[in-house]
Amino acid sequence: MKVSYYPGCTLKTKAKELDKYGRKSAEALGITLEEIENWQCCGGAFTSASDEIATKLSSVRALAEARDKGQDLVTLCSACHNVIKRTNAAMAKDADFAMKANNYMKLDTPYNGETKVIHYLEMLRDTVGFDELAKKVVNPLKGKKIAAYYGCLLLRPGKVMAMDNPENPRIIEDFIKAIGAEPVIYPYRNECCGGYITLEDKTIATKKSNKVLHSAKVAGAEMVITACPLCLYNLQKNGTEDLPVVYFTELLAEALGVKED
Amino acid sequence: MTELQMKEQVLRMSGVDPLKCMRCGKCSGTCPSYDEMEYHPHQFVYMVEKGEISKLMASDSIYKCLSCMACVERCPRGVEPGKLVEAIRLLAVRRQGANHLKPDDIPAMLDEDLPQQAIVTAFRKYTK
Amino acid sequence: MQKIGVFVCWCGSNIAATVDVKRVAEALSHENGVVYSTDYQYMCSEAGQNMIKDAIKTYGLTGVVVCSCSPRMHENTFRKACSLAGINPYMVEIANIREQCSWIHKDMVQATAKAIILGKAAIAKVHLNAPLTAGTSPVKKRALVIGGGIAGIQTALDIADAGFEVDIVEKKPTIGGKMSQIDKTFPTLDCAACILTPKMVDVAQNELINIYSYSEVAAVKGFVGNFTVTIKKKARYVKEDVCTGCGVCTEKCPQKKVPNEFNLGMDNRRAIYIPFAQAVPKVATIDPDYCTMLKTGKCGVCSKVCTAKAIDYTQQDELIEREYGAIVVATGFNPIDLKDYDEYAYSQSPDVVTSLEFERITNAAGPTAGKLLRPSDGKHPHTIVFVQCVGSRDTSGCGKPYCSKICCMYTAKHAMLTREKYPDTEVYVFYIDVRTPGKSFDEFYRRAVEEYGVHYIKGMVGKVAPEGDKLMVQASDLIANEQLNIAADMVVLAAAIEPDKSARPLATMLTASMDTNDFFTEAHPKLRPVESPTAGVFLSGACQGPKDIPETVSQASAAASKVIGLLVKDHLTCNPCVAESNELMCNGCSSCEKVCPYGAITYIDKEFRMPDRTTLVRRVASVNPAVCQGCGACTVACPSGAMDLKGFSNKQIMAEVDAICK
Amino acid sequence: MQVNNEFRPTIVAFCCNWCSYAGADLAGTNRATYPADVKIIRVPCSCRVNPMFILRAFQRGADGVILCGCHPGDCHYTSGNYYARRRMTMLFSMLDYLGIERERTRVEWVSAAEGAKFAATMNEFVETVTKLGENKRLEDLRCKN
Repeated sequence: MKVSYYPGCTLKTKAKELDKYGRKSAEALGITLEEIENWQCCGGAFTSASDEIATKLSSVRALAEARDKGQDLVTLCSACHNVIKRTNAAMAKDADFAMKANNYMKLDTPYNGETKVIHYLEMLRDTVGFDELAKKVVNPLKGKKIAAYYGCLLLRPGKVMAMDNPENPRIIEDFIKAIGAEPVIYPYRNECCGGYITLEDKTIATKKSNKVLHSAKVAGAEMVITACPLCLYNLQKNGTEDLPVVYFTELLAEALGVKED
Repeated sequence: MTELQMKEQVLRMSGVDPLKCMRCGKCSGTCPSYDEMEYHPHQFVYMVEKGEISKLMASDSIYKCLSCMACVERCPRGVEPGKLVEAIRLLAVRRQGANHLKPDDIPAMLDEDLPQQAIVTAFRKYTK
Repeated sequence: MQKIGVFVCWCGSNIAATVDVKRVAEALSHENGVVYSTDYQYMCSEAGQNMIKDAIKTYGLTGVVVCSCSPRMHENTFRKACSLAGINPYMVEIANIREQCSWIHKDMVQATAKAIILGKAAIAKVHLNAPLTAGTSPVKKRALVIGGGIAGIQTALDIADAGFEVDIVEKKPTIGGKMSQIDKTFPTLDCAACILTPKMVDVAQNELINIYSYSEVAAVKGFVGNFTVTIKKKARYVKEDVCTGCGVCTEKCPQKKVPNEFNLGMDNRRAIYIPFAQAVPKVATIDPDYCTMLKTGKCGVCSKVCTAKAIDYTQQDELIEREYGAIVVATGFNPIDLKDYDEYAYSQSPDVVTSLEFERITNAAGPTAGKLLRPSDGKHPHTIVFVQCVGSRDTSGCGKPYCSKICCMYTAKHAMLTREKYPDTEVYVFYIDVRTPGKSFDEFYRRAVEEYGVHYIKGMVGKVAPEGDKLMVQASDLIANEQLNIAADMVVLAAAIEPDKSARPLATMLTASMDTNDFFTEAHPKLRPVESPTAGVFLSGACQGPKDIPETVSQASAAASKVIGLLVKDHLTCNPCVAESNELMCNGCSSCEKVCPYGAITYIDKEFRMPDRTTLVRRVASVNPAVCQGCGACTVACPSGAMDLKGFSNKQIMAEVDAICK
Repeated sequence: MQVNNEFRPTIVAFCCNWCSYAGADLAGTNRATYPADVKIIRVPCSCRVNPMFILRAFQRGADGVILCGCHPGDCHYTSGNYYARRRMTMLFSMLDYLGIERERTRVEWVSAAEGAKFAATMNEFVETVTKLGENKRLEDLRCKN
């Protein structure tokens, strides 16, 4: 099975592991990630203002390419996922925005939100299935207590992202179970780590990160996993709690036995 | 622009209707950046309704919002205060020379692990 | 040729402000057959009605057109006035120039033009109206009450008091409803059980009241005065008439791990159970989902210990058919599921409870025997945070757009009782508004603040984070303009209330209408608040909208009085606008019979005299006017055009179409 | 000055007494506006509407006809709206065959609680029919005065 894949800028540089292990695992699961040709950076943040058109065109281009290939578009980075899924929803539902964007793009076939955007985790849940995934695990991470960190980008706004219950998600917890480990539920798993403000004010970023890490630690976590490079950076660099943070794909690759070549 | 024109602009850009607010304060109850802000999410809604846009534009609060959308997600009336903050911030940085982040300042902020995401996001949020 | 009078109402300024009533009256005076046309400020007033009556006499009118508000409002008023003046009430037509004209249009020219057309259509129809006489149908003198909570109990008692038979259908094994789970009642703080259980006993002892517990309504047929209802009596595997309610079986049953729904799952019961000590009927019930005997065929302990020999594992569901003259819906409410509100950590911590759960925790018969203890560790909580409006007044799609009405008061009650019994406990209540519009309600709430020192904070909780044995509550205090962080031991959520899930299918069976929130709609929001628009169906309690106990009881009694008013009648006047078959045109094809939802059409063999003086027996349709409800489905199905509907005949509707399209 | 000779359509709305007529009343009570081109005919149930009525309306110069009834499952007479739905499906396909634009006819379910929906539906329907212009194909010119 082939899907279109949008890695995003960070996965090509500072978050190579997120990308590398994601690709390896997908292959092991029988899915080929076909990188969108000449993709451009999504900009990292979706601007909700209705008169912001140009900043969303790179996402539209990627979406249209996937549509032309007749494939779903898979993303891995939480930020890219948020931007592309929300842009897609705007193209489908906001006729005015879609018209303006199409006027800029001059595509052969105008794009109106036809592509299905899915996060890698959704692909694991809906395409592969967590039960199937569990069967393919060769190194179950037995006894490891892992805290899922959703952050704010993966789930909100809930009506657009529609990935899981935004207040009581379970997709990463189910993933953790599938790779043989034990999920730790803690209240701050869907609260913001303050990553966006790291350039503006490090002290806020530190405060917010520590709140998340502390919450996970009190709940008994030995490790935090995330899909967001900025969360990972912020929790590790600005957070002062001693708790490792890794990409979920790294654990996936480990469990599937494809981590080392 | 007059205050009224700015209010209309903000409402148009954000698509928010502040009249839907029932003043429950859940946005400010849930805001992770509350203590950093001079004006809090519920005040944004009320002040936009009253047309006090320039006060909000001048405040540092618009840069303290984490854009985490907690207030948008949890508002029982679907008011979406976060979108107001964003619209007002855009209004502020779109003025000539009002970029909140200057490219020249970037090198000093970098460290070896800082993901690109942080920089592009900051540019998108703080500059025009 | 009809002699028609036209009466244009101003409705004060409601119509006159947007419709030029003088011009309408003038324009319609030129219509064919109109002999009198006038306008007046309030046609529905006594003076207005007299004007119509006088005109009927003076001008010898045979038909009347009133251009006024919706016929749903005053059609009956004007029909009555006309019949008093000596013309058949069905010679009156209403042109709706208020709800469907003056109130929706702003331009006077357009609104006036439309009003004239609507008037012309009504005149065209009246030309073809014929005098109609209503038939009668008998009334079955028994009432059905669906739901055995305080609403159903009160309605049943009142109806029985007037000497009529009443059946109560309750889906749970006992009557009592939500009130039986409540500890104290506001604003008097008397104990709910002390005032409810005597009423339950009254119901049990009243010879006119028959309780079908553990039963559901399966089907409803018929119409006002003549309903036939199928009741499904679910198998409880215990012979109701034999069981003495001694309770030995409920102590000996080895299956101990069944969540006890009466205590909202906070403790366990056995597979055979009596929900609570004062249950009515006091009869055990076996839960087939948990009973080992029913599931595997091995056990039979309850049967062995039952000295009355009441256990019957072979019992089957039973269908009972009963006839009723009136039906009262009293299906009540439930708190909403809080799955979309997990920012309050309801699924994450047992110490975050709903108000109804808190009620059980403070109830002497509850899981903690009335001691205020935390579900997680059984310790006494020292800080409790109450959150109001959880899911109420919520238009985001997760909750309910309406105010649940009872939460402000029960939260004040909980807060007050907590402070009274445990003065060492700090109590915070987060509110959006405190709504206390009831007798002695505001005084009650103020007492909680002024005498008991409950901290009322204007603001909302944004996040509850369980941390260790504390619940970290992050909230806004809008008056201090601060964000608060409170380390609480318990959080109580005032969950919105919603109609019971059984209400929607029941409404379909009863053809009673519901609003978008699944509350039953009343026939008129102000003037007929306890009747459903479907004749013979009445509403009692929270199935019609959120209500507290005093309001529920008043509505229950009001519904009962309406039922009594119906049941004392021996006969009811039927709707005369029923289908009618022209026997000469009918070819006996049965098309109409097949579409009739009421079975009002039968076929008879009838003798016809032919032109050549021979006779011919033909099969023709015959409508039973007492059963026909006048929907008109048959009139369209009829291929020969024999079937028509009185009051809405083909010709009449065509005439209206013509008048509008001209 | 507004020129007064712009095309205004004639629209007939058949509304069942129990849901849609009450919904139209509620639209009035809530002052939800819609164009005066819409004229309502009250029928006991949507199933009372004979396809002949609709043809008659077109013949007499109506530009659009809309039939409103209770939501499926909520019919006051249990099943009348289902009959209406089937009959109209048949009629509409015949109108289609005759070359009458599909948008000139519509079936809508409006409950007694949906005043806003009633007004919105009428606004939208009037706009659609106005765009289509006058109904010339079925109009019987002999019926014109």
